[in-house]
Amino acid sequence: MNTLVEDTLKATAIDQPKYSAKDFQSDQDVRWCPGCGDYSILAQTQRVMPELGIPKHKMVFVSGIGCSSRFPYYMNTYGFHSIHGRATAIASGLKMARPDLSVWVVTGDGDGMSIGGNHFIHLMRRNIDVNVLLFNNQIYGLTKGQYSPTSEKGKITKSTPYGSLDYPFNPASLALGASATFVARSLDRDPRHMQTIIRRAADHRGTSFVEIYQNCNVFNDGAFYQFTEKESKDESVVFIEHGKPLVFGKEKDKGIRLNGFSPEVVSLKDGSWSVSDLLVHDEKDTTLSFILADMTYKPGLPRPVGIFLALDRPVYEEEMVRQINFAQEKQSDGDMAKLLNSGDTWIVQ
Amino acid sequence: MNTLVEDTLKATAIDQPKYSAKDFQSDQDVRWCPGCGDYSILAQTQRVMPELGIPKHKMVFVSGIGCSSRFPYYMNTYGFHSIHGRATAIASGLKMARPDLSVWVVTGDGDGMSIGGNHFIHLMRRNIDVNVLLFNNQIYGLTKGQYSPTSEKGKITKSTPYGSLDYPFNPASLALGASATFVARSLDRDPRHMQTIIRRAADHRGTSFVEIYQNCNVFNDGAFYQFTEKESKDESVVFIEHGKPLVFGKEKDKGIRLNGFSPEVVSLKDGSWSVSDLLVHDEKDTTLSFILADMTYKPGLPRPVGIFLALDRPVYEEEMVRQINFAQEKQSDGDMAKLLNSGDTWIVQ
Amino acid sequence: MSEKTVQSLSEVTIRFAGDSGDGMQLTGTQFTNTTAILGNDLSTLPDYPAEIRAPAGTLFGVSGFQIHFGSMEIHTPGDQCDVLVAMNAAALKVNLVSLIDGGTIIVNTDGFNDKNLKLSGYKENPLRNGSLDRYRVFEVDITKLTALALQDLNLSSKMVDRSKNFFALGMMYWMYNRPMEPTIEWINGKFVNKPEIKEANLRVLKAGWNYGETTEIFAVRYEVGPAKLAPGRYRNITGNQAVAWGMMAAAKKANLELFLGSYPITPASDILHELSIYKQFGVKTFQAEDEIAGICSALGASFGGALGVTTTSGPGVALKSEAIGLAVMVELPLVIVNVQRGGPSTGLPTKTEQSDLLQALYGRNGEAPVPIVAASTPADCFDAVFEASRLALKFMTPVFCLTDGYLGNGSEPWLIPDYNSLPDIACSFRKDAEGFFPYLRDEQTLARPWVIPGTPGLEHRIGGLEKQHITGNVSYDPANHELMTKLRAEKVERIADDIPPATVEGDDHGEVLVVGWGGTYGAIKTAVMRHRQKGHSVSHLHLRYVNPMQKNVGEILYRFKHILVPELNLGQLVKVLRAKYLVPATGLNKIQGLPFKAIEIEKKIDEILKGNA
Amino acid sequence: MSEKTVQSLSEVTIRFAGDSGDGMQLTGTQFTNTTAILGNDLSTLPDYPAEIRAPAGTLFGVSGFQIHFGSMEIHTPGDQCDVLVAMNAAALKVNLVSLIDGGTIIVNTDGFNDKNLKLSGYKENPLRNGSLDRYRVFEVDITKLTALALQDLNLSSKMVDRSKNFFALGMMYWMYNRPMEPTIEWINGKFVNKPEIKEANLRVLKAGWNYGETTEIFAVRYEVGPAKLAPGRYRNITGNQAVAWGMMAAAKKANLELFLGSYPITPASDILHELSIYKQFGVKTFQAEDEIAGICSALGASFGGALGVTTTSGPGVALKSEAIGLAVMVELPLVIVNVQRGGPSTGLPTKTEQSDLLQALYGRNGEAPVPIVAASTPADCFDAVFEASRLALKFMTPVFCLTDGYLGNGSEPWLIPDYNSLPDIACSFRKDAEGFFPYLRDEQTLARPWVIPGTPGLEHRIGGLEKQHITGNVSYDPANHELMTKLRAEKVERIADDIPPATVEGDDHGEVLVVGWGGTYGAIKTAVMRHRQKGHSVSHLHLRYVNPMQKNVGEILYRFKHILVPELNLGQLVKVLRAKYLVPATGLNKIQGLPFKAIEIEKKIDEILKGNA
Ligand SMILES: Cc1ncc(C[n+]2csc(CCOP(=O)(O)OP(=O)(O)O)c2C)c(N)n1
Ligand SMILES: Cc1ncc(C[n+]2csc(CCOP(=O)(O)OP(=O)(O)O)c2C)c(N)n1
Ligand code: SF4
Ligand code: SF4
Ligand SMILES: [Mg+2]
Ligand SMILES: [Mg+2]
Repeated sequence: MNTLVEDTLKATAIDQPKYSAKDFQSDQDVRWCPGCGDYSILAQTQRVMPELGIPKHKMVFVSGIGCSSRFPYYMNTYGFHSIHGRATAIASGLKMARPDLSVWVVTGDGDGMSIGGNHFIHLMRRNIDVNVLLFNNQIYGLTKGQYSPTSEKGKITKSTPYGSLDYPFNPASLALGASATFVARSLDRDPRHMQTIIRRAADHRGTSFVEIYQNCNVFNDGAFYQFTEKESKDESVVFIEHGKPLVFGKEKDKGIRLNGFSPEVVSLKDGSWSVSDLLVHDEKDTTLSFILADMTYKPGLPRPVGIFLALDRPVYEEEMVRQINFAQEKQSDGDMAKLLNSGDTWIVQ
Repeated sequence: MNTLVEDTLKATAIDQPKYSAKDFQSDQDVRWCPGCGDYSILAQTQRVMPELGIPKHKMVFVSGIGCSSRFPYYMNTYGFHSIHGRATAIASGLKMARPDLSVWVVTGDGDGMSIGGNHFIHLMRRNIDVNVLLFNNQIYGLTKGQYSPTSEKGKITKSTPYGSLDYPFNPASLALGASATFVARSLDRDPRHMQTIIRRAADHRGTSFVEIYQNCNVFNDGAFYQFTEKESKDESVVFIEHGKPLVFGKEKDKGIRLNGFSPEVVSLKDGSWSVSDLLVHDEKDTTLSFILADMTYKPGLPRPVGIFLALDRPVYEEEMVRQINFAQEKQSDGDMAKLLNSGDTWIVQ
Repeated sequence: MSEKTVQSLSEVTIRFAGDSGDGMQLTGTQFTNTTAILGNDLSTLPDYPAEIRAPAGTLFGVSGFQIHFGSMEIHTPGDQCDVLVAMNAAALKVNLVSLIDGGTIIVNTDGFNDKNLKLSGYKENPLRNGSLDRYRVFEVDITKLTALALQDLNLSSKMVDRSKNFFALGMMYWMYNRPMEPTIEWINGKFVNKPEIKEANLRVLKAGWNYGETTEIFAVRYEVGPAKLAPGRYRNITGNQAVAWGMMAAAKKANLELFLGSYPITPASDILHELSIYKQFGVKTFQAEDEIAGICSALGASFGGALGVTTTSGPGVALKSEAIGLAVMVELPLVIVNVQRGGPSTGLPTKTEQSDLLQALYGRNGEAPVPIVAASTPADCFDAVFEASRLALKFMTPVFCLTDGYLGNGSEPWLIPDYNSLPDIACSFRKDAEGFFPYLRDEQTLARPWVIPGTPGLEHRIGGLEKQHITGNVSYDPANHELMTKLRAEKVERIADDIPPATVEGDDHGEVLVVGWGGTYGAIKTAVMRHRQKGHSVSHLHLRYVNPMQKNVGEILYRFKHILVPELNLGQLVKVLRAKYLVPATGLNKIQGLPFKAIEIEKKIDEILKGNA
Repeated sequence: MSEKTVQSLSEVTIRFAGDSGDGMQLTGTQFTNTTAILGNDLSTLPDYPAEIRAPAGTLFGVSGFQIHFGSMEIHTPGDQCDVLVAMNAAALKVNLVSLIDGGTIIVNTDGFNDKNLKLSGYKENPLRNGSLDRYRVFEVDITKLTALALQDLNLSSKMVDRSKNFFALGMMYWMYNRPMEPTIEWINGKFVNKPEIKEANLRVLKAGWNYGETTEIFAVRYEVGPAKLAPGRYRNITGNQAVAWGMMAAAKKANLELFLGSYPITPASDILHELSIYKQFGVKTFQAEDEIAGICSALGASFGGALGVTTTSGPGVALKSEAIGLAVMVELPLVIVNVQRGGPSTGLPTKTEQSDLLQALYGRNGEAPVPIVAASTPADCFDAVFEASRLALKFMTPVFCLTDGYLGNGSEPWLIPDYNSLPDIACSFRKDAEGFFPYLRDEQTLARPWVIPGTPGLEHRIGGLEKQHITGNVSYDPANHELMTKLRAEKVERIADDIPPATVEGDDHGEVLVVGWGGTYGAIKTAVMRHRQKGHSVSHLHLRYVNPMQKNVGEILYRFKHILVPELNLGQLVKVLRAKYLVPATGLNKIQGLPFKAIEIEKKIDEILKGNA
């Protein structure tokens, strides 16, 4: 016997529609501050969704609490704006119950890394097929400007008038340390790159984690200007791509090589080093992913942006279904009446 | 004016006593199962404590809930057996309030990595000077045998009769991903090594994290036999030491070298490789620490045991005190009466 | 072989006690199953320490299992035991208080060596100093007899030692005239791959039986005839198992997938264990990283169209409370089972208590009403959780199902229900986009429609911010907030229209009404019955629903002169009754980690009847 | 310059309203501070949206600030406003309901262009269609006038736009005869490093004033004389600031370090912000990773000998509930401040409510009693949290201090207390090893000794498992558990011996007693006063303590015929009173995210007096 869910899905099935970005815009007014980086992420997401070949009624956006977590209201899909830090846990349950859905989590650096840190790391290791977009603005936006777990040390905010004391998380390293299978970073001000990454995240089987640098122009304006603005971007960012050497610089005249096991910047201009000396990225190499992610806060190194790791590993909910199928094959479908009467029973006349 | 704490400490100050291990044994009956690996950890801890030069009334052991978390009852120091997963948070507050104390956290793989995962990673990045001993038995002992976040995938337990589905955490990688400054691993069945590591943890300024493989002979007997028993230990474990090449094997005839950035086992016997080709450990290198920790679950590689990383970074509570001192120097001690009357005030006659 | 006298008993209570490692829980369970199959009514009380395996011979390491069975109706595991089987000195010391005067003690003499005596704090051997003179003591060197039975098998002494509980079991089977077959079958099945252990256990079991049969030590055997239970097929069931099965039955009946998001915690873990077995039923169990993830994953699953459930005990509920508030706001079905234990904080984790009632009612920020269904006996856990599921699905709301450690671990014979005649709780998902609004409520139940992601044209968003009536859009409008707050409260109140009225056991008016809820059922029933047998005007009202109250509860209360509310807490239901009905109800409170004894309630009723309360 | 009439008023209520980005909170705060310095009594109500900066011109982006001030005693921010300053059409639309009939509207005409009208849902321009005929409307093109004032400064249009609130402020200063100096000083200080902005704001402020002075548009100026307040030095203070200072004062008085472990949450975050400033006081503030770590770190600090405090709002309390239970068990001092907001779940995060009272009382597993102190006005938050700290230290217990969003953000003039005459709350740490036991209680208070790590010879261990009486060792003994449970309850009850009796405002007996708690104080007081002025038999009892109740509360209740309990929830205190005292108290409940208006309570009392309730 089918479950009610299966019956309902069958009864309401429609042909896959052709979408444009507009189809993914809900009827709700977008309420972010004018100029907020969230707008661009929303736009890119809405742009990528039509390409995924997934009907929008099969998509669910789950979020916690924060400016970023308002995201689901603006997507014309199913959505769940939940409580602070718990989107990953809710999405996990949803995906386990409904492996047929495309499940997305939108979270912030506070929501995902502070109060939600535990569910985050456990989701990573479990590899449930959920796509996590973390809008990292290095600040608590919604509560009006306290420092976050990704804020740089010494940050002066409402709650740290003398400067914050905590060394920040590097979300990519944290995810890798938690045995994530897909870890990437992108930028609110680089729509093309973001689209590529979101697409790759959607395609990845298992949990995909995408950190997106996002400008909060009200409480932390310019936090990423160095990496997003024309003047400085080329010299400050290295885009990592599978199978390609790590080259950067406006004139593509710099590269990253491994000195021992420490990455260092070398010039490709003065003749001592050439492209063939450079580190070549391999998305499937866990060790290399650590090395690249670890570049993040290292002085003198450009900020790595792109896909750190994209690894195949069994997907949690698929294995769950496999166990169920296995049990059902071996023991046939559960018969409740039989179970109730199984084992030691006796009859009173 | 001194605070009451300072007055009390001054009034009760005594000369530093000479201790033996016995002085650290409390009057409480130890209630672990006979044969439990916890006994050895307790004994080693009690053995190391006298050497630290810290009066025992200045020591506090804080724990969560679990078999391992009973530890504080057996230490004749101050102790706090708290609630599941929160020992790290309680210890953080205690250490911030009282930087003069030597604060230890004892936790389990469930307590520290499952419910307590978030406080764990945040403690790591903050670098509060707390020493964390995680008794990893890859099982929930106290609740009678469910799988834990460090249990190997496919584990059959009470809650996973068909085998667990989760890929396990590697605690060392998780800690490193969270920007820990001191990360180490030791074995319940190697008293000497454990003593060394505990000593080093105690000496480290900032958070030190020590994972100890611990046998739960009731619910997960033999989980680490390969790494602890005479027959297999030499071939299965590589002891990493600062400045030393990674050599292992009963006859010290094997080593670890880096092939590209992937560690591989090489033989030192057949002449193709010598000790000078091997990876040399550097406790101060964050990148290397990731590479070594990442060996943990890699098939074909020996299990790394020892200190992965020991890094100097500013200590949280010291910086906190520094900010206070700075403010007090600049503005003199807080005068409450003055504050109440500061700013915009007016007088009604 | 001597001829033994056979004496007939209508009821008897036996307590098995020994070290945590002595297998007393297993012995008790085997005795229980066999007794159940014989057709006795029964009730059990396992009682084990918080430590996994405390050092042998210590007081805190003692593990006990009490069974009360008879040819009459049995409602409690027995206030005191008639027979105490003590495997060592510590077991005797801890449990002697539970034995009736003149009761029987069977001791394993090997467990009374100097070390045992010292560890249990006896200055003298109680078997030797006359301190047990008022009991009938049978001394058996069980350890030695077990070893003898196994001597040719060449087993390790550890393994020999582990078999000795079967000797005790065999003796008790003989003494109470129970067949060994069910246990023999069980041993054969359990140790099918361990022939040595199988052989050892079988031998020792039979040796125990033969010891009773052969030796002169026991002069009398007892017979306890079957109880006059309602006809039908029975099984023995614990409360935790009944919860698991009740949920499975509810999900099946509703044609939904059952999704459990949980985190292990004593004494609730067994529900997780039980449910994880039934993969062939499509049950999905998820051991989450903590209680918060447990409930959140269940809520996510409910959003997806599963019957989402979460199981825990008090401290776990504390952690879940924020998410329960979210479930109230998003109005999705969710069942939260709390197997209550001794509090506050970690408290007495392996002991029973009823002190989480007010937490269930009020333990959330804001006005966040949640219906509460309480189970009253181990088997009743099946019906209670089934009913909780029914309400959750019909009213689109989180529902608490309260049980406790006593119910969860205790067991009783259960007249197996006919699965087909269980209530029909079919529900449906909204499919029609026409006129759809996420918070457009059913006129009768006030439930909002349940729409599963995957349904085209019904895309919508839910969340924890206040919603606009009907549309479900975020709304900060003052009047709307008041309306929605009242609608959520009203929805829960309307459940009262959907449940049967409360029924009084005994007269519907009179002197004393004893009002209870949850696991105190058996003790209250027994106490009230005893008074009624004496002709006293005492009745019993047991509340299956604590929120909302059944419609006629007020009426009932007003018809009695005295209202007594026995609870295993400092008085929680009594507060609710007083506040709601302004009746001068008084409490009888016990907070010792133990269930009520019927006699305790009986005495209190006595006092009230005599005007001394 | 025309001569203007000056009219004298005893009280007036002004509401500033505009876009979230329009700086209305700042305008309101400046007007408030100046008004306070002038010696008026006052009360304020900031009212801002949950969005940070919603798109300009939308209804949900409107931010308001109401101030009620006068030469008489002021207890509420005003039921309705006399004057509405509306910076755009949306602000008018949202706030018009708050304006009294015949009230004054000052509009920025530039905020009524087509886009504004559309965004705010006006079909026609309300300034043009006669719909405001019953009000006095003053149209001022504030935007243009601001731009004109700044035209030679070459500022960006964004910066010009940001200054226009100072124009409105200047106008209102002129109209209500307030000096500009305090604001000028504030601007000079605030923008000392931004000379351009400084200059702009100063100019625009003065331009606003001059506009009032010069143009013919305003014919009347108002004078509101100083209030007859008790003599002394005053300052204006918000509830959140008062909480922060109250904690600092308590720690200082007790000679302890203050340690705050907290996690940001609206509307409590400002306490964290305020406390993080005072490093020179040795205050340690820790922004934890979540609420659980917030409270746990505070408890750890308490164990170390600090005054550990944690601040949050309802959802945060839900997360802290397990740790509060631990604090109950380990009996360490801890103050938990809940600045309540609209619930359930995320609810209405920026709005006020009183719906967490039962959560504070019962929101934990097990019997876990926690004293509750409630603040009744913004300035009273200082005394309330000081008292909560005193009790925590004296009775070695966690204590709740309940405030709410209205109190936390609202402000009032505060007669600055003499720090030296604040109650002496000195405490001491046990130093003496002789006869020391961790749970040996003080005979009077039942508090256990506080021993700080670092004290030689007093090493001991505490924890969440049940403890043995006196020794504090882990104990599973049934009788001990009951004893300890009762001792913990008794300890909290004994607080009643340590606090002053409740006092009634008005006669101590009569027809109607209005019982309140928390931030409803001003509204109830005003309503009761109005009735008393009419000679009605109405009194007011406001509970500073909800747990335990003051000893004479029962007596007081019994002396009145009707008991009315107004609460911003569905009836929580009323449940407690009914259960405890069996009095037929009834509730007046409002749950709109807004404080009571005095008139609402006044009317309800009317109904009761007329027998229609
Ligand atoms: C349990 C709980 N604690 C605290 C809050 C308050 N809160 C809401 S969002 C937030 C942080 C938001 O930061 P982030 O996740 O970085 O999102 P952003 O607003 O920056 O996008 C906090 C502390 C809450 N809503 N619930
Ligand atoms: C809030 C809460 N949830 C669950 C539990 C039950 N519980 C106690 S210890 C434990 C896990 C113990 O595992 P671990 O930390 O590995 O310790 P071990 O016993 O293996 O040493 C659990 C689930 C609890 N006490 N409190
Ligand atoms: S506060 Fe910052 S993050 Fe939030 S909406 Fe505004 S700009 Fe964006
Ligand atoms: S259950 Fe395992 S971990 Fe716990 S005390 Fe026993 S052997 Fe040790
Ligand atoms: Mg953020
Ligand atoms: Mg463990």
